[in-house]
Amino acid sequence: MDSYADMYRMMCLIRFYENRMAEVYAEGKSPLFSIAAGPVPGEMHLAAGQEPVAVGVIRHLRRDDVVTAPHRPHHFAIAKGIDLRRMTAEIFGRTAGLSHGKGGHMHLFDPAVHFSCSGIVGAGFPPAVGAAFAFRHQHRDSVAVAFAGEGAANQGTFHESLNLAALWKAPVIFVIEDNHYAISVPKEQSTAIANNSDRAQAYGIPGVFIRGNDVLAISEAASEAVARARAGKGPTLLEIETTRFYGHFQGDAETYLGAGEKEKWRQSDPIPQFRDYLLAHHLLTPDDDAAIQNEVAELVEDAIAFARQSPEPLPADALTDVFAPNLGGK
Amino acid sequence: MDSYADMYRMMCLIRFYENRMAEVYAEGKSPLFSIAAGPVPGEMHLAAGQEPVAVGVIRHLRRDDVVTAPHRPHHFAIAKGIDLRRMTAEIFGRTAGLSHGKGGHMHLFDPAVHFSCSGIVGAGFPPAVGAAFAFRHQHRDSVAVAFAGEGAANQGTFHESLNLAALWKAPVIFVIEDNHYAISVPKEQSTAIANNSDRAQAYGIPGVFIRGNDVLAISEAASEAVARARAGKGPTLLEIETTRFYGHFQGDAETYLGAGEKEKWRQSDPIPQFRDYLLAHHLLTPDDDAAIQNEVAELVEDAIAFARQSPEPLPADALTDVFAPNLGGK
Amino acid sequence: MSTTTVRKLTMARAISEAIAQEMDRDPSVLVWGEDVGVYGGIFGATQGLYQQFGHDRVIDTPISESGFIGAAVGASTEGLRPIVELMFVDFFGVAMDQIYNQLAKNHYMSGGSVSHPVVLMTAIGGGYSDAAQHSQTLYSLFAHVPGLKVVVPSNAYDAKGLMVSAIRDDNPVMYFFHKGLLGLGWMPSDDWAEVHVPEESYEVPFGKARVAGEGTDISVITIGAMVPKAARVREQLQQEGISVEVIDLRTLVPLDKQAIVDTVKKTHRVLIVDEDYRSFGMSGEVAAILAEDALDYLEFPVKRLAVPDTPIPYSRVLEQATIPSADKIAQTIRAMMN
Amino acid sequence: MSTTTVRKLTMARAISEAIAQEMDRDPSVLVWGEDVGVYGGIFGATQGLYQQFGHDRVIDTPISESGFIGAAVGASTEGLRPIVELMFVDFFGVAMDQIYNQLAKNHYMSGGSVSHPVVLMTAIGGGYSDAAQHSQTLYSLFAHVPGLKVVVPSNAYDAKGLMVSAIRDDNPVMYFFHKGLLGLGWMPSDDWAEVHVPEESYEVPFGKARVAGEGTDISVITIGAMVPKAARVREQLQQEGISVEVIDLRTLVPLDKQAIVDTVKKTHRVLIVDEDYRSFGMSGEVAAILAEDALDYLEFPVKRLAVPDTPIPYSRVLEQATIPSADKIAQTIRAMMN
Ligand SMILES: Cc1ncc(C[n+]2csc(CCOP(=O)(O)OP(=O)(O)O)c2C)c(N)n1
Ligand SMILES: Cc1ncc(C[n+]2csc(CCOP(=O)(O)OP(=O)(O)O)c2C)c(N)n1
Ligand SMILES: [Mg+2]
Ligand SMILES: [Mg+2]
Repeated sequence: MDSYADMYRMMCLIRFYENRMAEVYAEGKSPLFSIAAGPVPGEMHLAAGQEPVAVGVIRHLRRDDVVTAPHRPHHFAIAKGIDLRRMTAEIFGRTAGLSHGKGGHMHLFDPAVHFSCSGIVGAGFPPAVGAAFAFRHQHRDSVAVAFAGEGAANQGTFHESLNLAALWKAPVIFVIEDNHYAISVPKEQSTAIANNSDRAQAYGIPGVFIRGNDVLAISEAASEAVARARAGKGPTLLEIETTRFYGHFQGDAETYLGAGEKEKWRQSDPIPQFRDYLLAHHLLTPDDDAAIQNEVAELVEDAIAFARQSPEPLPADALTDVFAPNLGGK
Repeated sequence: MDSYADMYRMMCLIRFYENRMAEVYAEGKSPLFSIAAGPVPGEMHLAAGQEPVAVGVIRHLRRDDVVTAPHRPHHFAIAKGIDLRRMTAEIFGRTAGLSHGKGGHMHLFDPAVHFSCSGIVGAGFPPAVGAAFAFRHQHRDSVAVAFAGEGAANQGTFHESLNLAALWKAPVIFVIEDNHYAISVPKEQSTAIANNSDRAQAYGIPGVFIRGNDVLAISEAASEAVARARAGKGPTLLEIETTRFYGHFQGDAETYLGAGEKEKWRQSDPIPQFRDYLLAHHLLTPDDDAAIQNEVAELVEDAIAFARQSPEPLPADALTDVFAPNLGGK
Repeated sequence: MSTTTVRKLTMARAISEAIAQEMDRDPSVLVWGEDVGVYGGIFGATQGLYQQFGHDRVIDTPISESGFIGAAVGASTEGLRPIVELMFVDFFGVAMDQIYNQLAKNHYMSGGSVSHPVVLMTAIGGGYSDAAQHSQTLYSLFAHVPGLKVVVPSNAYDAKGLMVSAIRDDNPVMYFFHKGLLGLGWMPSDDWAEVHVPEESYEVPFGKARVAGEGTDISVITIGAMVPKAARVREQLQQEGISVEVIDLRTLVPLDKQAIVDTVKKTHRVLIVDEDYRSFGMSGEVAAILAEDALDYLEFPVKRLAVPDTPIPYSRVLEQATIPSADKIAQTIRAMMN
Repeated sequence: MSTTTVRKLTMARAISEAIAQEMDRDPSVLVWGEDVGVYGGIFGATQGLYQQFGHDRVIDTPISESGFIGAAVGASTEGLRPIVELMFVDFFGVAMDQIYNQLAKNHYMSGGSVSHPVVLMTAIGGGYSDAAQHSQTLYSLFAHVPGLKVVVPSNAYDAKGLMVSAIRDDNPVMYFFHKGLLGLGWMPSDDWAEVHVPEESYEVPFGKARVAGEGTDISVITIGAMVPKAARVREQLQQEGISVEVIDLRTLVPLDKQAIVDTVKKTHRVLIVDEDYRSFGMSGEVAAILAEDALDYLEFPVKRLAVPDTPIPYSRVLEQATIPSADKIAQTIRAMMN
C-alpha cells in the first residue's frame, strides 16, 4: 500500500500526462482543428480532474487484480502501473505501442498488469464480473474493478452485471465516476435518481456515494470494498463525484455547460487541495513536491520521446492479429 | 370497471381456454410427442394458474390503453379483449388469424385493443415506454402496461426501460409475474434479491410486491398504479406472485421442480378460491357460476371451431407483408 | 423561390434541413437520441432542431440504446414518426434485438396490421483514426435481415431527398450517413459530397441507383463514401484512356438489380468497391447478382475491393491499409484492364 | 477400445460427449448459459454434464446474455476456457456488442496480447413452426464481422470433432447446431445426421470442406441441415441420371475457397443452398468467390436457394414455403440441367 505522498505523486503524474497529451494532441491541428491530423489523431478523452478516482481506488489493488476501464482510460491505466512508454507509443500509433498501433487511446491492453479498456459505454462491466468469477472459481484472492462513467450506469450491462456479480458473490467492485456529464447530457437528464450508488439496493450489495472528489475519502471507501471482495463477501458499488477539466473529447466547445460551471470545477482542483493537506500535516515538504514535479515531468517526457522515436507500423501489419495462432490450446 | 363476477368470469374464460389449448396442442402429438405435429405446432406456453395477474391488472385498463406481453401471452390477450376467434385462428396458423398465420402464439397483435407480444424475453419493456411517451406527448390520458416474467427482470431492457420511464414520467406500469421459475431456473438462482419490486428504488418510483396470487389484492395495487399513471404522476413497478400450472412449455417434463411443488400450486388454485369468496359474499350464486362455465365453454369452443374451419394460407402468402405499402406516409 | 440559384450545402446541413422541413410539415415527427438536442448531434445531423422545435420534439436520451430505440417501436404504433439517432453504427450491438427482432419484423409477424414508420439514422465510416469500435460501416448486416430498408447517401442532394423519403416511408428505415461526407470542418470530408441542394422539400426514391459517371470499359459498383472516390478515379483514368462507369447504389434495400445488370452489359468488367468488411456482405451480394443474372456479359472475373476482414486499426498507416483508397481503386482498375 | 465397432450417436449426444471429454482433459473448461445445468440444455447439448461435473463447472445463468457472454471475455483472459450457450441464435441481438466488439476484436485491438478461447454455441434453424424469433440461422452475420470462427456441423461425426477443435482453439468460436439435426425425439430430425462417432476424442479441422457426395453434372454447395437434404436429393437424382456433387462447407470462417473452386472445375454448374436469408449472406459470398476465382469454369449462371428475405412465418404451410426443401432443391437442379 503506497503512502499519501505516493498517492500525491501518482495524481501529479496523471495530471502532467493529461496536460501534455492535450498539447501533443493539438500538434498539427492548428490553425484549423482536424481530428485526423497530427501525431495523435482520432478521439481524445482526457481525465484531468478525475485523478482522485483512479488513485484512491487503485492504490488498494495488486498487479494481479483486474481493472476494466472505459473510453476515458488514462488515469486508470497509469494508476494501475501500465507501461507508460508503451501506452504512449500506442497513443501515437507506433510499433512500440502496447498493441503496435492497432488499438489506440480507447483500446489500451496490458496483460502484465491485467488492464484493459473499451470504447463502448458499459462494455467493461461484464468482463470484470467474468474475471472475478474466474478468481473465485480458481480460489485466488484477486479482485476485479470495473470503472465507468455515470452515463454508463443507464446501460443494460450495468444491471445484468451487478445482478450476476451479486448472485455469484464475485470479488468485483463497480466504480461509477460521476463527472456530472455524459458528453453534453447532464446526470439529471439521464438518471432517474440522484445517486447511482443507491442502485446497489436492487442487488442486495453495499453502495456508497463519495462526495467532493476527495482522494482520501475515496481511498477509505475503496479499501473497505476491496477488502470485502478479497474476503469472499462479494461485490460493492461505489459512485464517486468528480470533475472533468477538459471537454468530453478534445475539440469539444462545451457550449452545453452552465455559466461558470467549468471555473467552479477548476477552482476546486483536487491536486493543490491534497498538496496543501499533505504540507499542513507535514507528510510532504515543498522540496518533496518540487522533486515530484520534476520526476513526473521526466517520466512523461521520456514516454513521449520514446513514442516519437518508435517507427510507424508497416501497411502489411494491418492483416495480422485477427486470429491467435493455436499453440497453447492444442 | 367490471364487477367481481365479471372478473371471475374472465378468469374462468382464460382457464378454460388454456386447458382446451393443452388438449388441442396435444392433438396429433401422440403416441410420440413431436413439437412440429398436429393442428397447433411449435412452442406452447400456457398461463393457467396466472389468471389473477392478467385479470387483476387489466380490469383497470381501457381499450385504448396499451399492453405488451411476453412469450406466455394468452391470459393477457384475453383479458385485454382480443378477438378470441382470430387469436385462436392465429394459433392454428390459419388465414382468419390475427396475422393470417404469420405470427403464431408468441406473436399476437391486435391493434384494435392495442395488444402485442414478443417471444424475446424483456423485449416488451421499451415499446411500452415508447407508447406511454407517445400518450404523454399527445396529451392523451391512455396508459401502457408491460407484463413480463420474473426471469425478464434480469434483462438489460428492464433497467433501461424503468430509468427512461421514470425520467420521462411516462404513464407506464411494469408488471413482473413471479411464477418462481424461468424455464428450469428458480428465482433464487437468477435474481440477487427476493423481490424485484424493490428494484423500483433504483428509479425513484413506487414498487409493490403482491403475494398469494390474489386477484383482489392485485386489482387494488393495480388500480393505484393505473390511476397514478393516468394522473401524469409516472410509472409504477408491480411484482405479483403467481403459479405456473403447466410446464414452461407443453412437453416440459419439469424434472427440475421440487417434490410436491406443483401439487402445492395446484392446491392453492386461485379460481375456486375466488369463487368461494364470491359465493360467501353473495356476489355470485351457484347458478351464476354454472351459467358462466357454460358461457366460457361456448366462447372457447366457438373460437376453436372458427379456427379449425378457417383455410390454411397459400405458400405464396409467405412473401407478403415484409414491408408496408406507402399509402398514408407519402 | 431559389430553386434556380445554385445553393451548395454540406451533407450534414442537407440532413438537418430535410428533418426540419418534415417536422414542420408533420407534427408527429420527433427526434431523439444521445446529444441530439443542445449539442445538435455529435455529427451535426440535428443541428438547430432543438432551437427550432424545442425539447418536446428533440429529446436527449440516456445511454440506453435498447431502451430508446425500442421506445420507437411503441411510439410509432401510437401515432408518432420518430427519427432516432444511434450515434455510431458500431454501437448497434447493444440494441440489435429491438432493431431486427421487433422493429423490423412486427409488420410481418402481425400480418401487416402493425407498421413502424421509424427512421434510425447512424454515423458510419473511418478515415480519421477512430479505431475498431468507431469506424465501421456494417450496413450489410442490416441489409441481410428482413424488414429494414437500408439507405446510404453519397452526397448532399441525395442525403436530403433520401431523408425525406425515409421519414415519409411507413417502414423502418436505416439511414447511414458517412462521417467523411458530412462537411463538418473538424473532420476530413470529401468536398464532392457538397453539392447543390434545392431549398424546397423533395424525395429521392429508394431502389434507384444513380450513374455517377458514364463509362464503357469497366464498371465500379459502390455506395456511400466510396462513390466520390470512384468518381475522382474515373476522371483521373480518363486521362489514361480508361473509361470507367461509376454506379452509386444509393440504397441496399431495396437494391437496384437492374442497374447492376445494365452496367455490366455495357462494360463487361466489374469492380465492386465497399467500405464494409469484404466477406459475407455487400460486395458479395453484388457479385452474386452478376453471377446469377449477368454471367454471359461478364468477360472478366469480378473483383472486390473492401476492408480485408480485419477490424479497423487505429494507426493512420494501418487504417489506410484497410480502407479502400482512390489509389487502390485506380491500381485495381489498371490491373483489370491489362 | 470400441473404435472398430460402429457406434451411432445423435448429434446432441456427440456434442455433449465432446464437451465432457474436453472437461475431463482440461479443468479450465467450464459451461454456462440458461438451463444448461439440471435441465441439460433445452436442446440437450449439455446433457449429463451437470451430473458429471457439478455446479462449479456447469452453471445456470439468469436471462442476461450480455452479462454472461461478456463474462466469458474476462474469464478467458484470466485462464478459463468457457463454453457459453446462447439458447437460440435468434437472441443474439441482446448481446451482440459483447460478441462482436469485445470478444471478437480484443485480440486484434490488443495487438495479439489478449486471447479469448471461448466457444459460443447456439441453436439454429426452423422446420417446426417456432416462427420469426426462434427459427433463424443467421450465421452469415457472424461470418461478416472479423474475429469469430464460424462452425456449422451437418452430422454427429463432424459435430464432435468440430466441437473438440472449437474448445481447443485459442480464438472465439461460434458453434451453430441445427435443431433439426440433433436427434431429440420431440423434434423432427434428419436421421442422416446420426452417424458413427468414435468414442475417443478427435478433431475435425476448421476450413476443410467435405465432399458429402461426388458428382459430375452439378455442384450443390451448402452447409448445416441443408447437407443431408442435398445428399438425399443427390441419390434421388441419380435415378434420373443427374450426377450431383454435394459440398459441405462445415465452417464459414475459415472458408475453404479451394473446395468451392475445385468442384466447379469439375461440374461447371453450381447451386448454392442456404437456410439463412438469401441476400447479403452466405449464398452471396460463395457466388462471389465463383465470380472472382472460377468464372472461366462457370458454364451456367449460378443459382441460389435460400430463405427469400422474409422473416420465418409460423404456419406450417408458410414456413415450408420459405425454408429450402429437398423437393425445391431437386426441382431447381432439374431446371438447371435443362
Ligand atoms: C453503447 C455506447 N453508446 C454511446 C457511445 C458514445 N459515447 C462515448 S462516451 C459517451 C458519454 C459517456 O459518459 P459517461 O459514461 O458519463 O463517461 P464520461 O465521458 O463522462 O467519462 C457516449 C455517449 C458509446 N461509446 N457506446
Ligand atoms: C433474450 C431471450 N433469452 C432467452 C429466451 C428463452 N426463454 C424463453 S422464455 C424463458 C424463460 C422466461 O422466464 P420468465 O421471464 O420468468 O417467464 P415465464 O416463462 O416464467 O412466464 C427463456 C429463458 C428468450 N426467449 N429471449
Ligand atoms: Mg460522465
Ligand atoms: Mg417465471
